[in-house]
Amino acid sequence: MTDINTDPFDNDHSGHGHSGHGQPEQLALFVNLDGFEGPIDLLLNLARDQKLDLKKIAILPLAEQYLEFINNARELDLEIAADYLVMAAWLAYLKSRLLLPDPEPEQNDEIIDMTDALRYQLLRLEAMQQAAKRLQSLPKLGQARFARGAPEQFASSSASVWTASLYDLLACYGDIQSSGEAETLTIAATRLYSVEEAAKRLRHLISSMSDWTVLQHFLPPNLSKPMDVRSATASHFVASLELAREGVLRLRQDSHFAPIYLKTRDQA
Amino acid sequence: MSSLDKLTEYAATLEALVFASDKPLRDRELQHHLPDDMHVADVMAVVMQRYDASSGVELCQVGDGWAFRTRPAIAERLQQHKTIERPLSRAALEVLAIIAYHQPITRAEIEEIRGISLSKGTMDILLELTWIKPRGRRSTPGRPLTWGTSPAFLDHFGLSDITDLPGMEDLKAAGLLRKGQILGALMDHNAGDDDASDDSDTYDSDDDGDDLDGDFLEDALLDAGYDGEADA
Amino acid sequence: MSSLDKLTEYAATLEALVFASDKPLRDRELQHHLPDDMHVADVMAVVMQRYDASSGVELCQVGDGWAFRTRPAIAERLQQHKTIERPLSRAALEVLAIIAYHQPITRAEIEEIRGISLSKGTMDILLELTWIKPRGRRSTPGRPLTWGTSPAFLDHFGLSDITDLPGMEDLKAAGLLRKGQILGALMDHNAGDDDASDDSDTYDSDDDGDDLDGDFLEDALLDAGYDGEADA
Repeated sequence: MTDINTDPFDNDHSGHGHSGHGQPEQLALFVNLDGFEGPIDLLLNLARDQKLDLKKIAILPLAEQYLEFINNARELDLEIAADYLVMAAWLAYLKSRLLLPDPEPEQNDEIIDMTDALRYQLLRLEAMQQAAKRLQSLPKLGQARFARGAPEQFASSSASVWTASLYDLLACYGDIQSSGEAETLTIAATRLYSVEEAAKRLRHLISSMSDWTVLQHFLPPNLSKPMDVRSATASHFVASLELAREGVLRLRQDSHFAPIYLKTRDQA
Repeated sequence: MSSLDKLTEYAATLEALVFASDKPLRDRELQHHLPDDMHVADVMAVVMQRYDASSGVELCQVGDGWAFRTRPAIAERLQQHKTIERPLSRAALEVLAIIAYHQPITRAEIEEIRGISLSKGTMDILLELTWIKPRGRRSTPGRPLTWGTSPAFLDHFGLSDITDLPGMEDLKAAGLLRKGQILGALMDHNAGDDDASDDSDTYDSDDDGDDLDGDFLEDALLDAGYDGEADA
Repeated sequence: MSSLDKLTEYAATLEALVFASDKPLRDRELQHHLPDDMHVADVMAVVMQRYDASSGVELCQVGDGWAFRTRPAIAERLQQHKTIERPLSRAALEVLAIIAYHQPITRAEIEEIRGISLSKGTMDILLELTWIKPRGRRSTPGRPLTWGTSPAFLDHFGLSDITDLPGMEDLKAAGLLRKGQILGALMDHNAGDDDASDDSDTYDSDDDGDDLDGDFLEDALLDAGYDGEADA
C-alpha cells in the first residue's frame, strides 16, 4: 500500500527514500516509501538522521522534513497511502500552531500535549524496533541451541496419540467457512495498460512535443497503484519503440538506466 | 588454560554434539572436533562421568558410534505405554473445528455443515482424545444429543476459555479465510439464523454464559478441571 | 527405601522423560509420573544439579515446562546442526516484539503502536509458527480478542518466562509499554470530530492496570532511566 516507486526499470535501490542516485535530476524520482512501515516509521527514520535524543527532539524541524518529503512525492504525482497524508495534514496543523502560539494559554497546553504525544509515539515505536532486534539476537532454537536430535517417545499423561495445533484448527475452520458460502468467482479486472492504448495515446501527444521530453511525462495521470505505473511505463516504452520504427518519433537515452526521452520526428 | 579445563571444555562440546545428533556419532566424526593430541575415548570418559548409574540417561556405544539412550530399566517402565503422535486427520480436524465453533451441536448439524455424513471413527477419535463431550440433549423431537468441547480441548490448544477462539473477523484479519470476503461477522450471528433459534440451548458464542440443560450444567460445575477464568 | 533414594529414583525418571523429548514437557505431564506427595519442582531441582556449567547440555525451564537444550556457548561448534531459518519480514518481527512486550494486546493496539494497519498474513505467519495465541477478550465494547505469546515462543527464543524478555524492566519503568490511543486520539480530535475525544478512555486495563492518565506521557518522557539507544 505504501509501495510507491517511480523508478521505471527496477527497484533495486533499497534503503530509505532520501538515498541519492547518481544524477541530480533523477534524485527526486527516487522517492521511495517501500522501506517504511508507515508514517510514524518514516518520521522515526527522519528523526534518527538527526542523531539526537528522541526525548528532546525538536518537533518543528521534524514536521517540516516530513512535509517536504511528502510534498516531493506529491509533486511527482505519486500515489501516497492515506495514512501518510493524514499524518501530513496533522503535522501541517501542528506546525502552524507551533509557529503562531495561541494567545490563550490553555490552547498552548494542547500544543505541548500534541508534541509530547508525538515524541511518545516515536519513542515507543523506537523501543519496539529495538526490542525486535534484541529478540533476533537471542540464542534461538535451531541456531544457537539444539534439541535432542534423536527423541525417544513415551506416553505422557495426556496420552494423546493424535495431535493438532491451534493453527491447524483455525485454518481448517477458515477453509470450511470459506467454501461453505455460496461462491461467486469474480475475476478482478486487470488494469494493465495495453501497448495498443499506449501507442494511441503517444500518437496523440507526441505531435506537441518538439523538445526532448522524458517518457514518464507521457504516462496518463491518476495512476493510483505502483503496479499501474509500472504497467503503463512498460507499455508506453514498447509503444514508443514501435512508433520510432514507424518514424513517428525519436528516442534518446544517454546511458544505461538513464531517463528515456521522446520527441516528435517532424521538428527533427 | 590448564589441560583439565581444556578437557572439560571439549567434553562439553562432544556431549552437545551427541545430544543434538539424530544418529549415533562415530569416533572419527567426533575426532574432527578435537585437537590432534586429544582422543575421543578420553574425552568421552569425562562425559560418561555425568551419566552415572543414578542418572536416567546413559551414554552408550551403539555399533561403532556414540548415543544417549534412556536407561533401560526406566525405558522399559515408560515403554509400556509408548505412543507415537500422528497428526489428526483432516476429517477429524474439521469436525473438531465445527464442534468448537458451533457447540452445542448435534451430529446431524455437523453433517449438514460438512455436506457429508460422519464416519463413526471420526467422533471416536475425538472422544478418545477427550477433546469433545456430550453437552445435553436438544429439546426438539427425538431429543438429539449435542456435543461440545471439553477442558482437555482448551488445555491442548492453550486456550483459557472457549471464547478465546478467534471470531470470523479475527480469522479474516489473520489471513485465515482464504476465499470469500462476504462472510463478515458470521461467527457472531450464525447461532440464530436457522431453525436452531428456537432451541432452548442455542449457544451464543459471544458471551460465555453457557445456557445448558439442567443435568448437564451440574456436570459442568462439578468438573474440577474446568477453569472459566480468562487470562491465567 | 529411604526418601532420599526415592527422590533420586524419581529424579532419574523425570530426567529420562525430559531428555528423551525434543519438545518441552509440562509440569502437569511430569507430575503424572510422580507419587502425589512429590512435586515436580523438587525433583527437577535434583536433576538440575547434574547439569552444571561444565555440561554441554542444560536443563531449561520453559514457561511451565522443562527441556534439555545444548548450551548457547558452544553453538559455533555445532554448525552442522543449524536449521535453515526462513527470515521473518521486518513487519512480522516488529509485530512479534510488540505482542511479546505488550501482551495481552489487541490487533487495534498493535496498529496504534506501529501507526499503520496490519497487512493480512502478518498474524497468520506468527500463528502458523505457533509463536502467538489468543489470550482472551477485552471487556470493552466489541469484546476484542487479545493476543499473547505461546510456550513455543519461549522455547524458540530461549526464555524461561516472559519476564526474561531483554530490556523488559527498563521499558516498563520508562512507561513505554502502555497501550491505547495516544497520537490517534489527538489526530481524531483535531480533525474536528469531538466525540472522538473520549477514545482514550476505551482502554480497559483489565490485566496489568496501566491506565492512561493525563500525565503519563510526561512520566514517560521525563523518565531519566530510559535511554533511547539502550541496547545491551
